[in-house]
Amino acid sequence: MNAILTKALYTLISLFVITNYGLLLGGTMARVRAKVQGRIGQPVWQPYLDILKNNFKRTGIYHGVMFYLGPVFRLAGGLGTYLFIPAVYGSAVFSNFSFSGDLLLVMYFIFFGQLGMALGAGQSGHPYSPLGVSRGLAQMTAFEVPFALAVIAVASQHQTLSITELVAAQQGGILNWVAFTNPLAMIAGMISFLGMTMGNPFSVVIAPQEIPIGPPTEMQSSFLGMLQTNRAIFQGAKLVLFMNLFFGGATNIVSMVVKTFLIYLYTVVVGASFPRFRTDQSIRFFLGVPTLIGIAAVVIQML
Amino acid sequence: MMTQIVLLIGFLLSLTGLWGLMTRRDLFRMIISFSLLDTGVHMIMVGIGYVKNGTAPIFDEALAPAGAVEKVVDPIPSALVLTAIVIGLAVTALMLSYAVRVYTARKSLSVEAVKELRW
Amino acid sequence: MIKRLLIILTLTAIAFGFYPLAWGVEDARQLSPLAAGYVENSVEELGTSNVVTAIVVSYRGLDTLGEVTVLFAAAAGVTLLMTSGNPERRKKRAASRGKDGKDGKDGKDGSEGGSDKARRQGSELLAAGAAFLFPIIWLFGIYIFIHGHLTPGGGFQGGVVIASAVLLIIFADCRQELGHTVLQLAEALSGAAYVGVGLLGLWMAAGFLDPRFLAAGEFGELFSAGAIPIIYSLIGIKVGAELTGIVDSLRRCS
Amino acid sequence: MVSPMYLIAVLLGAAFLHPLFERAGRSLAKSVVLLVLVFIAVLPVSWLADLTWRGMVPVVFQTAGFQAPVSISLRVGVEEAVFLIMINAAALFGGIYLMLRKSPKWEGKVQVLFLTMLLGVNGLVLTRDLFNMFVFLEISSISLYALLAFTRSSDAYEAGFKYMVAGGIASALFLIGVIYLYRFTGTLNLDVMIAAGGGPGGKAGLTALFLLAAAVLIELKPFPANGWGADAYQAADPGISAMLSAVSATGIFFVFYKITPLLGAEILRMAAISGGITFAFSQLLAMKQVSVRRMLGYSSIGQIGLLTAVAALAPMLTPAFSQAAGGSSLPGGLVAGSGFLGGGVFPLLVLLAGNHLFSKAGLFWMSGITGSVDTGGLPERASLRRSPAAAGLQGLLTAALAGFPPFPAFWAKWLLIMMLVSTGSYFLSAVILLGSLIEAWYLFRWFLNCVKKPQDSGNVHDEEIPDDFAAMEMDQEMSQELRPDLKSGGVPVSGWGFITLFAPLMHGLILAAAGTVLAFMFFAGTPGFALLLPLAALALFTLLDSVRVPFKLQVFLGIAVTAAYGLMLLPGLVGIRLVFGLIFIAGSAVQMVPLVNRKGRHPGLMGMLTALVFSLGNLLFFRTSLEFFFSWELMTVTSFFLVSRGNKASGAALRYLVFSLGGAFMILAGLALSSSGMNGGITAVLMGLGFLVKMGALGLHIWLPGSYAETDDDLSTFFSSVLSKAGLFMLFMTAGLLAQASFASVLGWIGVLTAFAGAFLALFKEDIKYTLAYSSMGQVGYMLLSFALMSQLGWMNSLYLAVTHLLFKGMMFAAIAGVIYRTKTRMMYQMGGLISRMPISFFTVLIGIIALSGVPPLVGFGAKWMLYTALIEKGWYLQAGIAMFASGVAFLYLFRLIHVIFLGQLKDEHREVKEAPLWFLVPQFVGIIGIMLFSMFPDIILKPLQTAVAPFFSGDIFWEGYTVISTLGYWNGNVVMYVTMGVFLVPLAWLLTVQRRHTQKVGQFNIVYAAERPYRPETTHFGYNFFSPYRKALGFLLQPAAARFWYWVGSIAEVAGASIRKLYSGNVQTYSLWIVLYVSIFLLLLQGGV
Repeated sequence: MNAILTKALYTLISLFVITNYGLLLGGTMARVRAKVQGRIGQPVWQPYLDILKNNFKRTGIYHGVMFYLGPVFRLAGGLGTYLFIPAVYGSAVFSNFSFSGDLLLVMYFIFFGQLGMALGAGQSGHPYSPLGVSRGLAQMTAFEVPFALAVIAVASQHQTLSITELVAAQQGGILNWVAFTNPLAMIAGMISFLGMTMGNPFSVVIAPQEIPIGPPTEMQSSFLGMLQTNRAIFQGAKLVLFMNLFFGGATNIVSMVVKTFLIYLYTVVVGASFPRFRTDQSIRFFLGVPTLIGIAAVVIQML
Repeated sequence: MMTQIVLLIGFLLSLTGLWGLMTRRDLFRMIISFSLLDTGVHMIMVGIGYVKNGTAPIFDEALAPAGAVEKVVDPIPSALVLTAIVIGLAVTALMLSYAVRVYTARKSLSVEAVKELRW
Repeated sequence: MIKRLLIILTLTAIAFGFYPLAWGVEDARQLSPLAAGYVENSVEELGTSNVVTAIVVSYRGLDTLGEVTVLFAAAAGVTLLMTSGNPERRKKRAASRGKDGKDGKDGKDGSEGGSDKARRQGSELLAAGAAFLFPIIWLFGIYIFIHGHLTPGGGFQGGVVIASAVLLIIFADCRQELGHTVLQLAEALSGAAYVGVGLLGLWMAAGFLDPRFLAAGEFGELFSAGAIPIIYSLIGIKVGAELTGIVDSLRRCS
Repeated sequence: MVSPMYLIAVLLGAAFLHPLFERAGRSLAKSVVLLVLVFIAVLPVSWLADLTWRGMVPVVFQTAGFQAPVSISLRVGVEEAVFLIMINAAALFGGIYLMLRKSPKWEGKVQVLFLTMLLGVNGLVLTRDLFNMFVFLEISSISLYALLAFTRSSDAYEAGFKYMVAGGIASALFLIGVIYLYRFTGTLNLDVMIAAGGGPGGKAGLTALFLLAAAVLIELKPFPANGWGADAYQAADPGISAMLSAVSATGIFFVFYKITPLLGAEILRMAAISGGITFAFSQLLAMKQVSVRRMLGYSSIGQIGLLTAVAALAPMLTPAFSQAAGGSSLPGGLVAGSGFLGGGVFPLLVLLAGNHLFSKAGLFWMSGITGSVDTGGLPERASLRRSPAAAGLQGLLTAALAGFPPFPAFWAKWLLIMMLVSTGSYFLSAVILLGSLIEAWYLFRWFLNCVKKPQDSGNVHDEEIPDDFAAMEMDQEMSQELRPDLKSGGVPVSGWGFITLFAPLMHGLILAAAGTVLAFMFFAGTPGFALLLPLAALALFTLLDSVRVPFKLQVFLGIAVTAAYGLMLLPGLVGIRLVFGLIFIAGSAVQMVPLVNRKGRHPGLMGMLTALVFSLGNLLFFRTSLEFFFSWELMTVTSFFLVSRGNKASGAALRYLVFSLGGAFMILAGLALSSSGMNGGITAVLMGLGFLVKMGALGLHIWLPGSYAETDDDLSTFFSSVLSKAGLFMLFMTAGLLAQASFASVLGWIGVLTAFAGAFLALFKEDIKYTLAYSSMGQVGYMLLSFALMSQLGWMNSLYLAVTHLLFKGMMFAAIAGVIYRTKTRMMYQMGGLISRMPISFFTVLIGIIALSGVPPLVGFGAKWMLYTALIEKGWYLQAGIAMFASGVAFLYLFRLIHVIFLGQLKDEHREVKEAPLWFLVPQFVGIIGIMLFSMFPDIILKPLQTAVAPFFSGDIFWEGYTVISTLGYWNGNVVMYVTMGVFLVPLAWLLTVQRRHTQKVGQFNIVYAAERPYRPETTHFGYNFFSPYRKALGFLLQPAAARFWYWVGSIAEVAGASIRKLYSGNVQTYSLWIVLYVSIFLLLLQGGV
């Protein structure tokens, strides 16, 4: 009983941290992007404002049960993904529920939120929502390939699928990081990470600049707020995952913040400096060079 | 010697019949060739039955039952050829009526007229 | 032309194949034991002076029965082919044949076959000769088949002779009407009787078609050799009737 | 014993006196003829009785009271009796057929000739005298020549003339041969010659013998000297063609069988070669035929050729037979049987000849009754559908002719292949199998064209998308009008009196009875005749159909008997067999429930279905290879008939049949090889390929989509979720054979590629059933991949997938069937927004796709986890990568499936749609419960599977509470479930609290739509060509390479057939040229001493 309570407490702490970190990170990066484009940009705490505004909006409309549950699914997906990853190596507080499943569980749990969101968007009856969904899913399957190959390479390199053990195997010196012991896997993984974050050049899914296209088209009020919350947490989860996979994880909060910040910065830089792909272009891109790199990484492990 | 001559003629006759069967365009001529073939076969049968200077196996003043064995030709082929001839006759009759029928149906006796069914 | 060449090649090939048969057989010096057995025993076994007859009618009687059947089937086939299925049309044809004129060809019964060039009627001479010869030929035919066990000839030869007489009549007058009923009766009854005789042999003598259920009689007499003369007569009647039927159904009158 | 003379006397007497009878009255004549036919059919039976039970020895009857060879003798032995029974039975029913028919009338000379023909054939069978043989041959031939003119068509006259020319040449050869044989041996009696040690020696003697044999062979219509035969079959009246094929051909074949002891080894070898060639080429020729009767004729010619070959090979096969009969490959039953039939190759000949005789005659009659002249189908868009009796009968006869169990040809095929392979004549076996495959192809093509619906184009192998929305309405109308359960019942409306079916019906019954008896003989050893249960079920339900028991009752009964069968069978099983037993039987029983919803009558449906399930079940406890093959073929044929019931399924059904049969033949070859002690790689390859065909592995899959999708909606689920596992099961059973590493890796690659191809092809389908079909293909690919891993986790996963796939695919098919049933369309983009109308179905599909796509926390993830763990353990990294890609693609089409059907805009015509009927929901509930249970407590399924594979693989995974731990990772389904619930419920609670009363539900069109309101759902619902970017990016992968390849193979065969046909110019002189050529070539070869 006691153990369960403590676990619940730890979980809350961990979630609280990752949420705020995600939000702040989002705000910061928005500013960075603005700077790159020569604008002043929004305040760092803008994401908080948006979420509060949306949640306290007076009127809200919904199109049906799935529409109602869509954001819930989405957020559950984000939370779950995060909760199955050990955020900080060796810390009881941030180890989350990583004991209940390994890397494969995390990889497949990412789908959970995607599916729920897609369903919700679908019931809205707005043609743009499924349009965005079809683009997003199509792109996802594409970047999953190099990512999967990278994961396989790493797993076979360390003969384990447990994230904790992967991190453990990378301890002791920067040279033990997969990034250096298995650079090809890292490259493949990081390229697919670009797709995963849906920034440029793979941002056609939610097309931020134009009239709203994509899954969130019909979302408003607290539904939208929930999505924004999830975006923060999910972003954080993905960052932590990649940090654990390729960059030796983190032994304390600070190193985690630094590493994830850098990883995110990399995506923003790429996004700021490249135009946008059409969906079919991005599919071909991911199934091209990155996949070859991933295969190379795997083949090396085979030899 | 006798046998061989008869046999040769018989075989020649049969081959002639076959030749006609395969080359004549007129149905009735084909039938005639067919009876040639038959006749050839019958000659062969008779020729097989021949025994050196033997006579017909019918007892009368000239041929006493006793010791006839040395003097007569083989009666069996004669019996068989009798049957064969009658059967050939029957077949020919039927063939002819078929030819007539084909003529009434196709208004032609050329073998080219009976090429509807093929492949 | 290619085909012609192929035919020639094929025929030469088969001639080559036949060669050993044609040339490889010398004259026989003596009879085969089976034949010798026939020649020696036929007299006391069957009492026929014509060994061939003995073989045809008795020893290999089954062949002869089958032979009759072949002829019978052929006759039936010719009738089937030559007469259109339904009887009333046949009657119509008979009627039309009765009187003169071109209405002999009717319907699809095929009687117009060859009728485009009208055939000449038999001449007076032919008609008279036929009328005169007809009974004589018949008599001769009957003689041939009842003496089949004594002299050359037999049922088939006799039957053919009889049919030829009918043919002569038809030559003389194509529209000569034949008694179909008589023909049919003769054909059916003689055939059935033949089978019956065969069964008698099975019951009263040693086996199916065994002619010895009648006394062998005096060698060389007309009424001898058991049932052989009877069988041959039946055959003669049947063959005569069947051939007549064939001739009848094959004729095409203008 | 009654003397055969009576047989002759009665036939002749009736024939001679017939005119008098007809004068007395047609009916009298007819009844006399019937009496005679009955008599001659009964007499041989009494002989057989005397010879077997009374234990008499074969009797030689003398004629004219003299002993052979002085006189002609007839022999009555078992051989003669058996053949005469078959021939005269066929003749009797042939007479009845002709009598029952309206026109042309069967009377007068036709009856006479019928009798004389029978006399001839009977004499042929009985006589022992060569010249007498000639006489009888002529009797039968001349009667047949005349009978050909029965139809009085000009074609008939032409055919008759050709036939006569050919026959004349043959008899000339026969005479020459006989007379020379007399010259050389001094006798005409067969027995004497044989006693003297076969035919005479020397070149001349050999030639004489050959001429005799050649004459008989020509009468048997060898290739290429058989054009006249085909013409006769085509032109003659069906009744006469039947007699030609059944009576005359069989009789003449018996003559050949009789004289085989005379013919030396050389001539026999030539006869065998000629027979084999004839068999193969006739099948090729038949394939291209348009005229049904010509096709059947070629088939007959081929079958007779096969018989000839077997009879000629008798000296070679007999020792093999005895060895095989003693050996393991044949159960004791047959040894007894063979003794009963006279032993040697003879029983084989009886099986082949009898099967061909009865089935072929029956088919000729059917073609006459149904008026089917063109192989393309029936005139004026009629369909045998409307007369189930006729359709069933034709199906039965066709199956018998194609050699499906339990019909005699099946056993014959088995024995023949076993013996040929054991004697090492592989080439001939291959030829025979190929020929039989082609034969089945064209026979069933004809059958399908007869039973297909008029609007079935016959080549539907892929989705057919209506042109536009206007076409949609029409499409709905059509589907509505087509659907049997919407039509006012499928009440059979037979265009002809049922009585006319009597003759073929009798033949069907004879064949079925013979088959059953044979099955009893072959399976005499096995405990209980459970193997025959499928047939029993078929018979039972056919009976129920014939007494018009309501269909709903039948379904309940079917479920009941299936359950009973399961209770009887399952307790006896353990391990893997038990797992599959549950899948096959329990799964089927549950999925039968939706059938209750059908209205009207569906003759044959439940019978075939239960038979299918039982034969699947019988696969589980086979011990000998014969038992396995029996059930396998039974499963194939029953499932084929189920597919062929579909509205547009004829084309797909044909593909299904051809591929399944091809696979079965490979398996048969493999079994034969292994039973002859060759357990090399070739055996494994053959059998593996056979099973892969059934699983629809990539490259062999082109039959799969059509036959899964075009089947009736409530039947598809059996194929997808149950039947596709049969191949997998057999792979497990024969794993020992395939265990070599090379095979395993090849299988693995095939599996993963199949998985990818299935998912990828499903991606672009608009037709929901094709989507599901390809999806099943992909899933089976995963099973194959996991199986190929040959590791504990792999096998566990394969079984796990098999079970879970049954659950979710079964329930998804049920839900989709319900949707189609309500919306009357299969095009997804024509649906949409159905969640509001059919919430339960939506929920089922939701659970289904979550489970199928492997998203945690449902069962699907367990499969993925085990799969990748096992793959990485094994070191198959690339396969793992492709598998992940495939599962991603699967996720795409699954989302598209649920979205386009249930979400988005509801169509106007669907506003009143109701939830699917309860009967469709039952299996869905079962599936959901199962999935939830297994997801919550994975161990209750995983642990049994672990024990199931325990005998094969030692454990390298172990348990810690609910956590299953492998060498690489771990997974605790239980906790994952709780966590997921938590992270789901907390936000939900939050949302419910923050959503205050101002939140309202809005209407369908109330959306932000570029500032204007859409007014048509069709224009607003994004569903068509959903993943166009994917098509743009990877569309080039959609090339139907496999289909093209197989089409190419098929066209090769057809081209071959077409080119051979050129030999048959139709010119009688060419025909006679071929005959003479045939003779001369063999003659020269012979004299050349080849």
